[in-house]
Amino acid sequence: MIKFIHVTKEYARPEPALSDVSFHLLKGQFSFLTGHSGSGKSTALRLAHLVERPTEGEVRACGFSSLRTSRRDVWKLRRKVGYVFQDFRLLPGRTALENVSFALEVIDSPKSQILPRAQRLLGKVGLAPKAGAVVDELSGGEQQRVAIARALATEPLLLLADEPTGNLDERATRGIMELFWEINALGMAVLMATHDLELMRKYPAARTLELDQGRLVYDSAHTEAAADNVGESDQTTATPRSTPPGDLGLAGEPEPVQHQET
Amino acid sequence: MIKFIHVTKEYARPEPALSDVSFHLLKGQFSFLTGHSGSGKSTALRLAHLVERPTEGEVRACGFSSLRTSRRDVWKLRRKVGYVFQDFRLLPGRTALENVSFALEVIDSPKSQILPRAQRLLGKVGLAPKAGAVVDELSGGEQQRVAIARALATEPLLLLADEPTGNLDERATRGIMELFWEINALGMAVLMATHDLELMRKYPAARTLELDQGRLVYDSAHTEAAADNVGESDQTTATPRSTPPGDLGLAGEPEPVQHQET
Amino acid sequence: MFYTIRETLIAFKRAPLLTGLSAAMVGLALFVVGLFGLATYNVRLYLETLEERVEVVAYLRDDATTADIAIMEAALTMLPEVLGVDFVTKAEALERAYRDLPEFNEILTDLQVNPLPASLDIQLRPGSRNPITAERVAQQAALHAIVEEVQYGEEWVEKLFTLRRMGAVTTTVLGTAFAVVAALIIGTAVRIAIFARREEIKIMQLVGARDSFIHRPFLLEGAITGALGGALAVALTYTTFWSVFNYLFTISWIPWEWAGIGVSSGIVFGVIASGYAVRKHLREV
Amino acid sequence: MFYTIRETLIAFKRAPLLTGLSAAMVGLALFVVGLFGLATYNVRLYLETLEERVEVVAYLRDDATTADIAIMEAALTMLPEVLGVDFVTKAEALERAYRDLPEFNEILTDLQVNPLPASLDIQLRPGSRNPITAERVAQQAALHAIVEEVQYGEEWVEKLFTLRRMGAVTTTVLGTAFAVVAALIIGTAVRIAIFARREEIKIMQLVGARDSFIHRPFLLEGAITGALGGALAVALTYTTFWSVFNYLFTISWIPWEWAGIGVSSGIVFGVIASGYAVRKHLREV
Ligand SMILES: Nc1ncnc2c1ncn2[C@@H]1O[C@H](COP(=O)(O)OP(=O)(O)OP(=O)(O)O)[C@@H](O)[C@H]1O
Ligand SMILES: Nc1ncnc2c1ncn2[C@@H]1O[C@H](COP(=O)(O)OP(=O)(O)OP(=O)(O)O)[C@@H](O)[C@H]1O
Ligand SMILES: [Mg+2]
Ligand SMILES: [Mg+2]
Repeated sequence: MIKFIHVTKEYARPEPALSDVSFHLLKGQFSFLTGHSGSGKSTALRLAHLVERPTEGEVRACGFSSLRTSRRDVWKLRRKVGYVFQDFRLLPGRTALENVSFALEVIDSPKSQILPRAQRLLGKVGLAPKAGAVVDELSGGEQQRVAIARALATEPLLLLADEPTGNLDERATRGIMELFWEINALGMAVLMATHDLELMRKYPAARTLELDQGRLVYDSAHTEAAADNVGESDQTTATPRSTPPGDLGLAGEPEPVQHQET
Repeated sequence: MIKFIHVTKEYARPEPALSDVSFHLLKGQFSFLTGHSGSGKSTALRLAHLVERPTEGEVRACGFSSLRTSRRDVWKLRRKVGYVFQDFRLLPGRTALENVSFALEVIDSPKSQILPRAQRLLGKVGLAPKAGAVVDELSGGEQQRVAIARALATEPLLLLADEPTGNLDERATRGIMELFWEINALGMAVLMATHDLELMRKYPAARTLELDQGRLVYDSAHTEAAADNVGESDQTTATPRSTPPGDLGLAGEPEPVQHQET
Repeated sequence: MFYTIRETLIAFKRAPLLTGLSAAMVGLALFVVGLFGLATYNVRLYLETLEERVEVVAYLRDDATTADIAIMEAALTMLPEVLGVDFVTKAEALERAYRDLPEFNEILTDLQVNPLPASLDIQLRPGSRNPITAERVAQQAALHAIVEEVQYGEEWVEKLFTLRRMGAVTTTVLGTAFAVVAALIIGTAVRIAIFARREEIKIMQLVGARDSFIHRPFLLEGAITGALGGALAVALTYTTFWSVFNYLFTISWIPWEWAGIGVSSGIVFGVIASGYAVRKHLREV
Repeated sequence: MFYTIRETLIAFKRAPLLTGLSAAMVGLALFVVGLFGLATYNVRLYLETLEERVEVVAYLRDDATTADIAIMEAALTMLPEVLGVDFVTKAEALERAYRDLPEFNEILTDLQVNPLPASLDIQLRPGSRNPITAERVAQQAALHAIVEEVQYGEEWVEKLFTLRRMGAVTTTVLGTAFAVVAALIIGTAVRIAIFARREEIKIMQLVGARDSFIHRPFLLEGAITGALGGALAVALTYTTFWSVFNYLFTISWIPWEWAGIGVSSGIVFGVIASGYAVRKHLREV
């Protein structure tokens, strides 16, 4: 689903945001991405979405490689990926329902299904009564849940979630996590950046990747491997130690790198 | 410091965001404001900042009353209050240092002190190395800490913090909370909206206010009083049951409502 | 299509100020062109009335017979460049001289016989009022035996012709300049408006919208802005025309096709400017 | 003050596109006024050369002595409306008639004596070339005994005067319209630019900035935008002037004070528009 091959990302600043990160997230796998503030979690997610390109190395996501996919084609990748942005990025001035259905329109969903599906997803994140409210007027947590509903509405193959529970209370967090697990069980891979250690402890079955100052210092899929030789070969990264729960038979199969459609 | 007197706030929607909320936050007191997503925490903070006005009732903050302070005078209140916004609200396109020093310039701080003080505060929130980075390029947690530094830089009498640790990892959260306690010990009142129950458990000495669907359902300052007769008289609200820790001798004294300067 | 229209309406509803200001800007820019068109059109009409005075005069010998004159008049009338021919008798010529040349009154009164010749005054057709055609007609007239002399005010015709050419050049230069400026203003207005919405464009891209999908509502918005601006420009120009006509002096309204062209170009520029501006923002993400 | 300048520079640095576009828009709007000014100024100059031809002619009796004529010339020269007086002898008058009125050549040649009178041609000062003054001077001249008759081409003077008045009205109307349009465009451009920065204004208010504190950088920004736009307009107008002058025909450059006024008004409008726009956004929070 996602494969980072010796990825380094440098912004204008001297210290790279990511240095030599390699990992392989398998189809249908659920993985947390953790690390201190500024350790490069969001950068990794953005790279997987091809919003940014790596300075060195290669990122592959859903069969699209950062080296071969042109800017004009990234929309094909994005249709397969749901992204919960850390800062939500909702379309201002539109209602929650419009925001979710917009994501469905963009990917040319059949018209008759758009509204019911958007409604259903808002219901799942507990926002059915707020569907008609303009997002600018929603509370922080409500906005975050709209962002989650939007990301899930398109039934993506992969969910990139950047601290999707940062503005949610415990009860809402539990609801969202259950929703993620549920959809993950149906085959959607999840890479979720979070700083909530307690949350991760509650889901020990998920894989955990830990970044520290841009380096991958821990990968629960190689508990015995030393942090610094992580990702030396595809083989090591492709073998998950912990598989997500649920009926995900396909989780163990390494995904062949598909070539980008043109 | 802050006094809510039977405050109701209705937006365009039928259900009010706050209904009949009364409480009194004393000078130098530290209080958590908790509640589920959408329960009205941010609304309460905005009312205390006079960004919004109550539909019914009165809000007093730092001697300014929502009934008597005109729009042209609110800046006087805002200079005494630090506000960590849930969505940060940093000035885009400027560096972290510029954002913090801007807040100091606004309140006419002596020019020579502005930069050193801004630097020092960025250091306190662990962002000294990022002082020169444009805020749009900072990570979520880094932006949040810039917002915190900005709110504290002006040495406010009152800090309104809206989920100030939502984007921070445990270590950073601990650092920020210690900073808040420290400054609170010097006399700054704090009203901090948060959904992090564990965090509140770590600071049992702080007062806790809990909102549920716009109603104040719990106030640790009246553990025995029923939630629905909270704030019936000034007397009840003015007597804190739990005082913040530290050397805050003045915490118990009820604050006289000062009249707004003209 | 439905999506495009709905998105465009949403944009209008969301930021009516932005849309209104852009349309106003487009309208004002086109108003400049409209005002200029109004002025140009009226100057052109005025020049045409001046041109009507361009004529070739064939002075006739005193011994010309009525029959000769009639034959010559008929021959001249048949020339394609000639609009009409007027016969002026000796008496009429004297009358005119009294009227037009008062300083000669005394001399004329002193004379026993009328020294002024009869003449045929030849008016030229609108397209033929230039030095070359006037000279050709003059030569044709001179061929007739009864003609004493032919004059066509070379100097005046030359001057008028120069004036017209200068006018045409000035109009073209100024008109082009104004049109280009209007186009630039429209483009800039639309670009600023889209700049104010760049965040939205970015979000659309992030949720997987194809570029063309993002484009379309903005293009339609540009077209509508252009159309509104064009309509506003026509309204403003008409108001100006009406005020001048009623309170200052008689002028003519420009042909409605010009107004149509103005509005259409507003639309075209709106679309082009939007397309360009959106493409620029799309490339940034 | 230091803060204001720095904030303004930051705004330019942050959104150079926005600032650049606004300045370009202001420049284009003022360019329209500049072009119009250039055209108006040159038309005015041309009309002035025509006006120089306005003169009063006093025809003298054939028995006037040189001394009488000298006295009359001196008396007329002293009138405040009179620019100069030219004496035209009978011979010179005849020469002129040959030249200017070819259709009379024959008659003139036939005459034994020169029938044309000598005259004093009186040129009027620039401000006095109107029907009323011309008539007054004519009456003054007629008082002299040696004068046979006075003429001053009433018709021509009247016509020119009407033309000038119409020109002045048209110029004023069009000029005002263009200036108003330019002002509106500037205002709109600045408002759109500030609309794009409304979030920033809100944040400033939230951290306790006084309204005047928020205002100042925007006002300065408006002034700079206006100044840049004004400079651009002058540059564009000058380029147009230069191109026309070199490739089409000789025209004159407008007085530099006009350019100065244009730039200043750009600045003033920039400041006013900014002030208004910011105030509007301030009120919203
Ligand atoms: N566009 C950018 N330009 C320059 N530097 C950037 C940019 N985006 C991120 N950075 C820097 O890269 C580092 C990693 O940022 P990133 O957003 O990936 O952190 P993060 O792990 O998501 O942190 P957080 O938990 O605070 O969101 C940070 O130091 C940040 O300042
Ligand atoms: N400007 C507004 N217009 C209309 N409704 C609003 C507005 N702001 C907030 N609301 C509504 O008022 C209620 C309370 O919102 P508020 O932001 O105070 O919640 P909160 O407790 O801060 O929630 P969270 O933890 O999610 O941030 C919500 O239902 C929200 O949708
Ligand atoms: Mg992040
Ligand atoms: Mg909130």
